[in-house]
Amino acid sequence: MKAKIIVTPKKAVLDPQGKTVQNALEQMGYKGIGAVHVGKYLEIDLPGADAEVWRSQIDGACHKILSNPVIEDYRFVIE
Amino acid sequence: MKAKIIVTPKKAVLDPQGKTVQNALEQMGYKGIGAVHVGKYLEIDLPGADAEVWRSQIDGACHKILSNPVIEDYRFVIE
Amino acid sequence: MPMSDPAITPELVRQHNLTPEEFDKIKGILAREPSYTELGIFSVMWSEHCSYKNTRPLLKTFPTKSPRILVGAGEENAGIVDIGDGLAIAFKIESHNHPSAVEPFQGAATGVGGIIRDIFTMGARPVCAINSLRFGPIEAGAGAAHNRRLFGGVVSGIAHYGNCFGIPTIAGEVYFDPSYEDNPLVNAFCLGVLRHEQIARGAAKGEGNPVFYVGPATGRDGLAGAAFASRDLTEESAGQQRGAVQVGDPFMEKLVCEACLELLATDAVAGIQDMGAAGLTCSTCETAARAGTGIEIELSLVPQRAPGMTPYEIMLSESQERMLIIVRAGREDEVKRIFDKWDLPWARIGQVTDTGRMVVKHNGAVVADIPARKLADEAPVYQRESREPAYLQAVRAFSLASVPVSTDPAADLKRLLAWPGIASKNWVYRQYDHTVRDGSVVCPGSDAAVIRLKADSLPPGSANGSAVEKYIALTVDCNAAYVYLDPYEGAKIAVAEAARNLACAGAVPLGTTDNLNFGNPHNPELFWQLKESVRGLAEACRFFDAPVTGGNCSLYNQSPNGPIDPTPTVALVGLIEKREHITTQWFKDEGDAIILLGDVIDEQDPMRGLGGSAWLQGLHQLKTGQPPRCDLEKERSLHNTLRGFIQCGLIKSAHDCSEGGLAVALAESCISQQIARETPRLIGARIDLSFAVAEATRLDALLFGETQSRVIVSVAPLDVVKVVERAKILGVSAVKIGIVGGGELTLKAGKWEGKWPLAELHDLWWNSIARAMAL
Amino acid sequence: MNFAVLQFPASNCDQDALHVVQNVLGLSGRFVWHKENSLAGIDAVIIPGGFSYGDYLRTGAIARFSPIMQAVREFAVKGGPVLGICNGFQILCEAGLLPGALIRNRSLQFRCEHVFLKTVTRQSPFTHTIPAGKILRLPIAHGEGCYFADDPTLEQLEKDDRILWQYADDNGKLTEAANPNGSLRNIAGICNEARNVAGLMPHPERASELILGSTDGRLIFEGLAGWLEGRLAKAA
Ligand SMILES: Nc1ncnc2c1ncn2[C@@H]1O[C@H](COP(=O)(O)OP(=O)(O)O)[C@@H](O)[C@H]1O
Ligand SMILES: [Mg+2]
Repeated sequence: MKAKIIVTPKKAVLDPQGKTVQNALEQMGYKGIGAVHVGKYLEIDLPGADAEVWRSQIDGACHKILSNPVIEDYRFVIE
Repeated sequence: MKAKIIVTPKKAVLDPQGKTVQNALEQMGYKGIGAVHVGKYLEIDLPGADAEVWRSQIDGACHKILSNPVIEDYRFVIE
Repeated sequence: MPMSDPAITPELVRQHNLTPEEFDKIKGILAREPSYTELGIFSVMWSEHCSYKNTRPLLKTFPTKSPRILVGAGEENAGIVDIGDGLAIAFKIESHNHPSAVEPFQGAATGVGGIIRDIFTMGARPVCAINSLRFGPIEAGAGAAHNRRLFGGVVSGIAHYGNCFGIPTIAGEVYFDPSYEDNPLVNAFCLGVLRHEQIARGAAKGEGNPVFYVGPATGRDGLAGAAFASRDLTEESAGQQRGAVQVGDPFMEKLVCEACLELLATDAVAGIQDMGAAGLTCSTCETAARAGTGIEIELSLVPQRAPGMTPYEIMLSESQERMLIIVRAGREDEVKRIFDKWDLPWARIGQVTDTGRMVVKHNGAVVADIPARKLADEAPVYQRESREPAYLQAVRAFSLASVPVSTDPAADLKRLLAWPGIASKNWVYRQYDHTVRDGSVVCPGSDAAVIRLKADSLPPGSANGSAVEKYIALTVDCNAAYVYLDPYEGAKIAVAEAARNLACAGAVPLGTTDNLNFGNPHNPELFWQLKESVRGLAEACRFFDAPVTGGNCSLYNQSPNGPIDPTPTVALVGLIEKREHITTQWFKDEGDAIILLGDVIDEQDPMRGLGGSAWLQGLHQLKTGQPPRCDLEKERSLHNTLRGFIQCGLIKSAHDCSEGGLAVALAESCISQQIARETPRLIGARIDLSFAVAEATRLDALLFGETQSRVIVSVAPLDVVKVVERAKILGVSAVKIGIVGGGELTLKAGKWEGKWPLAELHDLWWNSIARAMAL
Repeated sequence: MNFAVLQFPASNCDQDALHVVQNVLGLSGRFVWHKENSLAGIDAVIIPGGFSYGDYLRTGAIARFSPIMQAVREFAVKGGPVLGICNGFQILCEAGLLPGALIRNRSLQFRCEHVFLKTVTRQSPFTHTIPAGKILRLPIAHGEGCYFADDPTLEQLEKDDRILWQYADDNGKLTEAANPNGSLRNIAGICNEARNVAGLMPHPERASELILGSTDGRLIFEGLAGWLEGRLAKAA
């Protein structure tokens, strides 16, 4: 079983990396694409098969250390 | 419509960040968790509603620039 | 006026940190009620951060003139000092304390970005950075884990920004003390180089000249950050700011810097100003005020990142890496060409007028119309009440009688070297690129850093073959424990120590930039600390002929746990005439003689140099006692004598005695040269202090007392007599205390003898912060 | 002899490299902007350090698509010498002109300090004049300098004698403590099969003058200049 976590910059926060990648893609000829956002992806191996045991722990970990709640949002699934 | 891309370090590649996160989680009391892997998540806003028009372009972009095949794997969905 | 603007109520005025009297003054200036946008504009411009309303009378007492000063304190974004041969340097320090408390990485990063912009705004090429940091304790205590996170975040934020921009971060200081818990200090300094004729002005000159906005689009980030910095740090104020964290983009800054320098070389620019604190508001009204003109801008032309931004938000945003450029009419194409070359966004947003007013329109409708000068220069000024703090009575009453004489000074030295305040800061500076730009002659790790300036240190457009090399020394210092225990004396010592560090490197002071980090000025005891500190700084800067060229005030540094220790950080910049005079702190050759310049102990100091010392703090958890005194005359003759010796080629190493006293300084001279990764150069010393045992009265005071005005030098054996005799003639005590050599440090004082293997001392000193950070 | 120093957005060791070429070695050189697409008249290319495109996405990932890189590729194919320093090394790997990749330092921290390097082979334009057995002392300054390649690639590099420099201690021993970033096999620099394209993480341009504490870096530039002289003479 794995927790799969996606951490993204908050909407209101500047994402210079996303902007730079967007410009690069446009210059390479990928015309018409919209905004790009770059975040983090984490995969955590978990023992057992019962997702529920882990849900609140993973949520806590996301909040406390895996993301920076001041500038990032996160979401996750356990599967 | 968005392309959602996940880029992960290849199995053979050192992932010191994953290891560090794993240690940090264990120290914080998240006992029993397994390996952690840290990758990248990219979201690209796309115009239109037809995912098929974009699929091969996004695949090309992933292959050419958004990931480095020497060290990374990628996967994506358009939705 | 936009329909959605809230009504101006007394409550709203209060939320904007404006007093009823200030609000009346605003109404007087406008001859009507302000609009919501105008209220926001006044609130940031009249915040302490932008207007210095509580500190201006004090700042006026600083010495600010010397024949070398080309642009003085308060005139522009940074002061400019002549260094000869048509060359000049611009430098300044700035705080980013509250933003770093909220988001350490981005807060510190944007602090670095802000000060770099202040420098290239002057037309100078930024060539080095330094920083001064304070955190709560990182080793033990309830908050240690949090403090480590703040410390680690701040350091990587500074590294991220400076490294990517490509500026060497070559000096700094770091202290840990409980008073900074939850209110860390992050002071960032930048220095740039230019030719005299390249000085750019932040003035909106020339009626009809177009006003350009360059750099990334404006978002809601850092909304009213200047106001945030101008009140106590509380959970509530931090919470508000968290919603609007500024994110730095050093990549963008590098491009903006190169493009601006390239543009300034074309002569198409009439005025230029960065958008720092208070963003568009500050840059428009200040440029107009300086030029005595007016300015008119249309907000719909301002590039915007977020949809639906109100005029209020656009005017108060502190989005980073933006510049305002006043272009000479007819030269617009040059701006466009250069900014397009660098793929940078630009927009023409308005023009200079002759009305003396700052007029802001939004889709044609006027949303603000304010006399620029009154807004920028006529903020209220307050003489705050001051009262000597009550705690000082206990400080003065404290005597050494209550502290047992050390039973194991050998162990004390080891503990002091490992104490985070004294331990090597390599954990910090190895994360900073300090060798980029090919000019770092003395890297972090010696008393002062030294950089060389060469032709490519200059901005473009100065190609005239005069590639004279210059050597600039830099240091930033402040022992805030001393300042807490005696603000006047402590502030003097901050300057004296900085000047001493420069002297040790072989440099003559050129100028000072200071950052006044204090608590809430409405508290009379805290304001007294500020007032007394400024008195000490002013006196010492005058004394060392190091005029203040600018600086920054950061008040309201207090968390619910109380105020920080008063911390007037002092950055001094000096000039070294010849490359041969550049001197470092570590011992060089076996057999050299070790000489102490200065008094071994201040016999008139009842605390024997232990008041406020690292020894009392680190080993006894006591921050008390009257700190050592600094006799400025004595200090100055020490510096002059030392520099004279250096210029005669007599000195092989020079290291000043500061925290931890003689013993720590000696140990550092043995262990502080780092050849390469994991490869220190350790060189021993045999010291005999027996001659001073009686004077010192206590062994621990002799070893660890922090009597001021002392430097340890090493000289070739043949030069000993010359140095000692000449020093005496010049009125500086000098005594040979030992010899360089061997694999250990040995120290004899009467019957007592201490002996330390160098590798062990080095490990304790070099690795202790890394160990604490791994906890 | 004409050196080109490439300039990408946020290259920041470009001036340093040109300074060494012009003022230390007394050779001629000029900047070449990333939007240019020709290297006409150029005899050697230096891709300098820095944070091209902010190092966003991956180091060197975006720079490799600059127009000038197509010209560099053609230049290299014709045997022209190319030296990538730090970010330049990263760009060359991303561009496929050198094998492998540079990933985050194992410490996860940026590192700026001096290191010792063992020159593994003198069979290259960049190392042929370095005295045998001499340990070089050069500064590093990078956050992503951990050299990675899969095992077959590493074997091939060794077999072809294409590892130019390795992190070592002051005696030339390849220890873990001497390795500042976790690079596999302590690799600090490599070259391509034709041996005319090389990359390294340390900064020779910051160690080419006595006043900066080391002149070891100069050996690399001097070696390149000497080799070029031979090449140009042959062509003439
Ligand atoms: N502590 C200080 N000592 C000397 N000058 C100061 C000090 N604090 C501020 N100043 C001067 O006051 C002026 C206005 O402050 P400034 O820092 O320019 O505001 P901003 O934050 O908008 O750049 C500057 O010239 C600055 O150098
Ligand atoms: Mg300013």
